[in-house]
Amino acid sequence: ADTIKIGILHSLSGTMAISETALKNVALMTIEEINAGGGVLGKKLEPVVVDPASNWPLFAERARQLLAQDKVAAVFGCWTSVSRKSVLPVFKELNGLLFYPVQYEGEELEKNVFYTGAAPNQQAIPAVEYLMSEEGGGAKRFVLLGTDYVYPRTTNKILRAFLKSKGVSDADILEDYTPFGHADYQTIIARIKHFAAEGKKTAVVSTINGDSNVPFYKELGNAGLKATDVPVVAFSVGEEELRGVDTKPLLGHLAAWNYFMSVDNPQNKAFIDKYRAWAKKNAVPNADTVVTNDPMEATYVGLHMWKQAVEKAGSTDVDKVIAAMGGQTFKAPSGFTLTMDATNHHLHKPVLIGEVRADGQFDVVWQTQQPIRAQPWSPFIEGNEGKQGL
Amino acid sequence: MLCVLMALAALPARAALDPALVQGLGGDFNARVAAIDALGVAGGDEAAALLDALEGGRLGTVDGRLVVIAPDGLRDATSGEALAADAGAATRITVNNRLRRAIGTARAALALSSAQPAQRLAAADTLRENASPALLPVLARALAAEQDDAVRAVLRYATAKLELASPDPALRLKAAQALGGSSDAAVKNLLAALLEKRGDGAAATWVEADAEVRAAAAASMRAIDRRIGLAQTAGTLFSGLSLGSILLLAALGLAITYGVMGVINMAHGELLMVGAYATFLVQGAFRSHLPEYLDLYVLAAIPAAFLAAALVGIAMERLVLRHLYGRPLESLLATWGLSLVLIQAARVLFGPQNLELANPSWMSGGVELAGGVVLPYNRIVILGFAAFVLVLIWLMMQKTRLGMFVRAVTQNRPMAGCVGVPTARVDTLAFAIGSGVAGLGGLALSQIANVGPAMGTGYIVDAFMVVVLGGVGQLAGAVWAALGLGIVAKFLEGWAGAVVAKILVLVFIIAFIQKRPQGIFALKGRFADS
Amino acid sequence: MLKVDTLNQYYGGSHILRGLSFDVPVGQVTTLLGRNGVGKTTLLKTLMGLVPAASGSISFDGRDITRAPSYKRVAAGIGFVPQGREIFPRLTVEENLLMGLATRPRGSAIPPRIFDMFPVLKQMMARRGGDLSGGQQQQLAIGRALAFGPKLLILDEPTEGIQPSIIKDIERAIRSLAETGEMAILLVEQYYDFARALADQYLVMERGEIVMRGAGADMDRDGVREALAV
Amino acid sequence: MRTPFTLRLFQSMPRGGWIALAIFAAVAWIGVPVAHLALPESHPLHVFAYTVSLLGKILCYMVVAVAMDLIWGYAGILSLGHGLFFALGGYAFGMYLMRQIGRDGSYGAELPDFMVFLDWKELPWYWAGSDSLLWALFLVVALPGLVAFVFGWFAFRSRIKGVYFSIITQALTYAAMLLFFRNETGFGGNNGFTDFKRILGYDITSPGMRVTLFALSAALLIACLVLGRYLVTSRFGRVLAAIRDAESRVMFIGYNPLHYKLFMWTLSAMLCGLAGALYVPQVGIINPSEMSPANSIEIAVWVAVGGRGTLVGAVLGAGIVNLAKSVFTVYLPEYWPFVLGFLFIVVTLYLPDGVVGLWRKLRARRAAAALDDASAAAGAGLSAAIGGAPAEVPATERQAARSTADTPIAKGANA
Amino acid sequence: MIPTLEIERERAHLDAERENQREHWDGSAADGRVYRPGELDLSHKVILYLDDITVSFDGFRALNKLSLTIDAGELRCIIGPNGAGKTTMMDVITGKTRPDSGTAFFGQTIDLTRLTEPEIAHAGIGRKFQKPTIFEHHSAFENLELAMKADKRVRRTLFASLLDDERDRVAEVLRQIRLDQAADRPAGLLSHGQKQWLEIGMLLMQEPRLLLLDEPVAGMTDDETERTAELFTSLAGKHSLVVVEHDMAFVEALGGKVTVLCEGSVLAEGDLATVQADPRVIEVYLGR
Ligand SMILES: Nc1ncnc2c1ncn2[C@@H]1O[C@H](COP(=O)(O)OP(=O)(O)OP(=O)(O)O)[C@@H](O)[C@H]1O
Ligand SMILES: Nc1ncnc2c1ncn2[C@@H]1O[C@H](COP(=O)(O)OP(=O)(O)OP(=O)(O)O)[C@@H](O)[C@H]1O
Ligand SMILES: NC(N)=O
Ligand SMILES: [Mg+2]
Ligand SMILES: [Mg+2]
Repeated sequence: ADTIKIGILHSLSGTMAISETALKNVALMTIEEINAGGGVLGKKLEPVVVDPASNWPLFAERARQLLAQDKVAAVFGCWTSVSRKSVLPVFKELNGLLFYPVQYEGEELEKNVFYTGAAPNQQAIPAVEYLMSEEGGGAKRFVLLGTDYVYPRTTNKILRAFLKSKGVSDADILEDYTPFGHADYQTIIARIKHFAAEGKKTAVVSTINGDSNVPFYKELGNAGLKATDVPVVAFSVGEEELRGVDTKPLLGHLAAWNYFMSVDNPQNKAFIDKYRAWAKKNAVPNADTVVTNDPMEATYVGLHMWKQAVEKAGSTDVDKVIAAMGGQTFKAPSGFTLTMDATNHHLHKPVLIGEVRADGQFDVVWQTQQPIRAQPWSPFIEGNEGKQGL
Repeated sequence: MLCVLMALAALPARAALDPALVQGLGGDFNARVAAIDALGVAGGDEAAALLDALEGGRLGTVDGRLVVIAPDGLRDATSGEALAADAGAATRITVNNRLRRAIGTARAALALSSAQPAQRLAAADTLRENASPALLPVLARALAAEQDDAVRAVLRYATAKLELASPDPALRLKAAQALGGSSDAAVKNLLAALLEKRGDGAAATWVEADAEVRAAAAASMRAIDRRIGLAQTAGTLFSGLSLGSILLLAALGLAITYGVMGVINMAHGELLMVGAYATFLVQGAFRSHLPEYLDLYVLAAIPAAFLAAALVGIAMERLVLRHLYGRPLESLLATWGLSLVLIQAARVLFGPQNLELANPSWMSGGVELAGGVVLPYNRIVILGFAAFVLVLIWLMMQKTRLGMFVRAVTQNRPMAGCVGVPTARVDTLAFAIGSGVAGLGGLALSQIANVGPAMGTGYIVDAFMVVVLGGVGQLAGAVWAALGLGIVAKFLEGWAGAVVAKILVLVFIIAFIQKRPQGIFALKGRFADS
Repeated sequence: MLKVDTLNQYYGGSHILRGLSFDVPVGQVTTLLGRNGVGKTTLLKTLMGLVPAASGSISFDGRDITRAPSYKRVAAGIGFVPQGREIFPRLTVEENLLMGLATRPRGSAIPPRIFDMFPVLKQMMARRGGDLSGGQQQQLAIGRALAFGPKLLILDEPTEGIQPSIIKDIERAIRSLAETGEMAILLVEQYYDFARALADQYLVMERGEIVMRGAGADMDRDGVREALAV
Repeated sequence: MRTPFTLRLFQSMPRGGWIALAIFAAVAWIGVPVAHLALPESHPLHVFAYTVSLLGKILCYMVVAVAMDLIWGYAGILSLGHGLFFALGGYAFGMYLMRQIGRDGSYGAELPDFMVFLDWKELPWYWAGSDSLLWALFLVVALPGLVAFVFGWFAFRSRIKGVYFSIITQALTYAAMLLFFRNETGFGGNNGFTDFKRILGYDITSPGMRVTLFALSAALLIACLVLGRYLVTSRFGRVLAAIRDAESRVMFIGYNPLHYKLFMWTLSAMLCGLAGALYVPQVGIINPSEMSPANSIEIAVWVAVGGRGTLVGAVLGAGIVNLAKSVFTVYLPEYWPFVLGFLFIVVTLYLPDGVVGLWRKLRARRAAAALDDASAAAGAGLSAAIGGAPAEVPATERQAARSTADTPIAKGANA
Repeated sequence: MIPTLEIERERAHLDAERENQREHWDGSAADGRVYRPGELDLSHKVILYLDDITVSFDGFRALNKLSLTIDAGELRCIIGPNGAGKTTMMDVITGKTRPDSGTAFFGQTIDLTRLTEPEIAHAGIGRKFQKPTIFEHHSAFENLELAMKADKRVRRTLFASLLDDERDRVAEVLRQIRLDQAADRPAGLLSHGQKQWLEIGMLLMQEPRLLLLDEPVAGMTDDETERTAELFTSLAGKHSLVVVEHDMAFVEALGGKVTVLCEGSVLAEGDLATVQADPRVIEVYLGR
């Protein structure tokens, strides 16, 4: 064939469309960019977009179809962990290649997957360390608040162990969960207030996912919990999510990511401009206000690294590409040069902590000097001792 | 450092700022905090201006020199002299929460000398929460000069909190007694700390040596506890009512289209969405054309949301549902299809992301009860709005002929025609009203929760539960069901957490229907069971 | 007043009404008799527009109403008492009667003569229609049709389930309504004595056709009773 | 003289039905396996693994639809919680599949990965026996059956009907979903069960296993159809339909509706459980979203599309909707909800009795055209009416005839 | 205020009385009788006892201390003004409505107030409703088949098949009710009168000991009314019948004892001529 097919497996309908549609867009944009630069191995990339519709079995079915029917060279896709878990066996069986661009709970390592999002130690732990630092407000008490599913539960388990290692007692940790789609945060906010009033400096670590964030932040604003009193750091709230929130009352609340749209450097500027232009050209709704965010950057980085690896391997053969992926570097929009770890298939990523600005963007208030290596097997979880790479 | 600050505090209020002090703002993190604190103690317009510049992100450094970044160039922060370097040369000083808090406190200290009592009150409130011991002299001075009773009361709490640590037992006693009037959990903790023992076993000594102070502290704690407990119960009740009012607004339109007309309207959630999107468009129109009246956009959105949803409802009714009366099964299928179409249409037209809808300023914030319990204005307004919509519908259904016609048509369509009711027109009108009411629900929801293409799917289950639990066709039932579920859910949530509470609420619904198989307001009578 | 011309009606494939033609003159009671299942109710439903006429025409007051929707026929002045009562079960008795005034302006009052005829309705004003006993419901259905003062009253077996004394009252009432000379009445009845007592004109239907017709006074002589027997 | 049972089973389906079933069985048991296993990939008739699992999945959905039609179409009970029974069957079998992973999981432990991760040291009691296929198969049927029986017993005894019943089934599945989302519940939380390796030691991804599962699904569907057909044509089926149309009348002639409903309800749940058990190994995942209320509503939608109360309609509906979904999410990824949405609307507007209704109508019309005089048309219309497809009857009259048979929700609405 | 008080006092009294009776029943060993459903015990030649039955709806008394007995094999007509409580009485007998107070016994031993509808039907009481209720989607044939006396438990109906004599029986009844031509039509499409007949047919298939017939000839021609009367009189003796009608000619043709209900209790009882002559009956019911 004179083209190389690339599968794009993001939900365009159902509950996850809200987050994943932008990833499909950025993947298409990156493919255009690569094609404009001459393609890969002299061939153009041809995107195959399908809609797994936020339905997990459908994810597996679509994955099988992409790999077995369309014979795509690689798949860029998934957001939720369960969607990834659902397609994994298919990728293993058919020896496919999946690039997963979203921060997740770790505890997984597969030869056929490259993880371009953050592992817990590249997001959650630095964020909490920051909150504990004097600069971050010196928090001594923590509310671990999340949506009731695996990613928040795991993250919080890791954080609890981490906090314990830092001498925070169980009495100073409040862990609370809400169901998917929970829309009424009155009780929880009251509880946080009460907890915070009981003593030392308190911070909230939020792993609330999806649609619940809007009601959560609205309630937070109206209940008068200010970031200066009880800061909230979130791991699933980025620029895209903040588009749906009136950010004025949220000034100063935090998010930890490996990229922010507000990062000021030439790569990022080019990235944003390219995306804006693409959105306009393709008549994306509200094209003039589109934003970029961390998983989008991860998708972008992933596609480029795959291209580099294919060129290094001289083939799209999965095993060869996997071998060539290790050690690939890419100057990412975050401003850092990211490296793909050969042994654990995760990117070395910088950690950035940002505070919400009135315009829905983040002010970076803290960042690591260097990209840090991922620990998909968290040392804070029993039984992971000695686990390293593949 | 404390001594330095004390010394500084003694300086006359209008003294020129010490450049060394100000330069600290350009230093490392601790130096910045110290400098801000000092500015607060020092007072004066210049200090205020500097704090403003810092918070506004207009302070930076050029080669270690502190500068103000103005639109027209850079100025030295202390001397005010213009600098040659251009604005890009300066490194902006980022302000984070910790600094912002310090700035807030410093500002409050400055505002204590404001001419406006309201500003002084706000300042005193901030200090009551955050004042550091360094500010005790500032507080004492302000208290001495203060004429306004409300401000004095707050200042006295603020001072008392600090005085609990005073070496003078008499002062501590007074403070402990004064704090009994507070309803602040933090104060309670301060008092509780006095009642603890230091050390082990027999060697243990009281943190507070004076027994009298301890007794006063214990009494004050009890008083605070009582007040907080009361406020919290009231707060939970309010959250229950508020949740109930939201459930009700989500369900009211359905109570007409389904409850009264019998259309199993799976697209009800999407009618809510239409109302919310209409609100969004109105907000946009205000932003671009009437920015000075932006706060009123919500009011303008009331007719807009109603009409938009009503029009969609009319289209649905005319094109699809009208062919399905008396075939409720089919209405389930068709409206399920309509719902898919409407969601995707919203996605294609507006994009898949959530839309931002801001509470107008008069709906932001809340009234604070004791103990940090806040009743947010948006929820209070929505509670009132729910009552308003409810009364409207009730009047429409019970007091107008249209209401009677609608009920008659659903009970016996052919016969309604045979007494002269233009059934087709009544259907359209009723469906339009039901849809419009759903639009109003969407408007209300947009002020609380997210607005996006799939927002409706989150409400459809709840809406049906409310309508059914109340007893189909029973408006009063829907009201009781919504408020009941809201309150039950909130009390359970306080006790068992949100997830378990939600499960328990569902189990409760199942159990409740066993007792009342036709809902709360079961229709009794011989026709009900045939 | 009402003129029916070669009316045909099918249910699916079965021919139920076969070219019916007749008049209902004003100021008279026209009774229609026939055994079970001959198509009487079907005819009345066709007259009311509940089932569309397959062919033929219906005109009322000189206007063609063959294709008019039910509510327009009512607005033109036709009142209907259906077989099986068909009251609105969840509306109160009062509301059921008010429904009878649907074509009248808002705020019209229920005429008191309804309560003179059926005092029980007055007692049970606030009770829901569906809770009434069978006979009470029948009375309500008649009251509802009379409420707006129709020019043509169509009744499908109105005496069904009603106690004898009230049947007598109804008989008197129908008589007096007809005698005012402003109203036409089309009455479907199985109860021969009642039909005969009221009929100015009679029609007998069999298998969708009118097989006998004549003046009410001649019913006995014509052997209508025997014709209805098997 | 009593007709023997086997003969009656045979008579319950018209000849055309048996022929169709036989063809279906031949294709599913011989055609597909041969085309998948024996023909090389390059062969035009080769059936790809993708197709086999896709069809296998749809067969499972069809079984669920038939189960739904039995309880909804014939007993008038609209369940909005059938997804729960399907998922319970899936989870019951999933437990076995998880145990079959053995030490091949990420943590190389005896326990399933998610338990290792939760620091559980041993299997919770309700996992006991889950390594035995027999026990798993027992649970697959017994678990949904038990839940349905207990729930149904209380609900039917309290005479909960119509929409009230529908809503509590929805509450039930919703509550179960939330419960299963919790990690502590012991079923893997949101991630559910995945990464299955084998059944009875055989590799789950092997072509042979794939074809076996497919053939089993086809067998289950055939069994369901025959059983369903028998049930609805038996006197039991007529009593059930009578309960649907006029429950109180049935009581006055001496049948106890509680027992009838409960039997059908429990049986329907068990069939769902079986379907779920075959579904899980074929799609490779089971997670709590299978219990989401929307999933259960969709099952009802399949049945409605195909034509309620016909069994065949349920099969067609499930097939059409799911195939359409599978096809259009590939070819029209951003617009498929429009296609599906309009499909539902068009079906309701123009095919009031679903796809099957259309077919019957066409057949009636063809019969009418064959005899070309008016009386023949009459005959056809009549036979259509008698055949239970009153499509030829004018709309208002049809409504009248249906009024007492209105769906439960309608009854709720009019009650 | 006062009336409600009175009602309440009365209700308390009734409750107490009922409690007393309960005690009495529970001491079943004392009089050697078993008050449980079982074989119909007609040892006293009485098939139905209603004693002191009161039913009220939101304070309105539809039945007011109604007492009535029906002998085995009797054909009893019940007449009375619209709203007198005739249908409500049948509701009580068949278990559809639970009385506020009073007792209802079927034979000597079966306490109807404690049984469910199917149990009552099973014990041998059949009913025809005032508004014909049949299974509209089933054919006339199937309607009769379902009503047929048989074991009506799930496990039997699952495997039941129609025996030849059962088929004959259905055919015979179809002829009797003149629906043999319409045997396969969905019953919902029958005319009103045909539905009435079908429901009577269902009752015949059920072969109950006691038939309750609520206005069976409403909507029938005079000729058919006569035939119905013949049918009922032929059934009497073997079965017991309670017929509610407003058609005096029909009541006369039946020829049984007549009970007049009014405002929830018995106003008069006797043969038709006596009752028709009773001025109170003329006043409230027959009219002049
Ligand atoms: N919807 C329908 N579809 C098909 N046939 C019908 C329908 N409704 C009635 N019929 C048939 O049409 C014939 C006429 O019915 P109709 O109700 O008009 O009779 P009727 O003269 O009013 O009888 P009755 O005196 O019993 O009320 C009957 O044979 C009946 O079975
Ligand atoms: N559920 C109820 N709620 C209120 N009133 C009721 C209810 N059921 C019956 N009634 C009233 O009880 C009285 C007795 O009704 P019932 O149907 O028993 O009368 P009936 O003797 O059968 O009359 P008919 O001869 O008209 O059929 C009527 O006045 C009726 O309105
Ligand atoms: N991996 C996540 N964010 O679910
Ligand atoms: Mg008739
Ligand atoms: Mg009666």
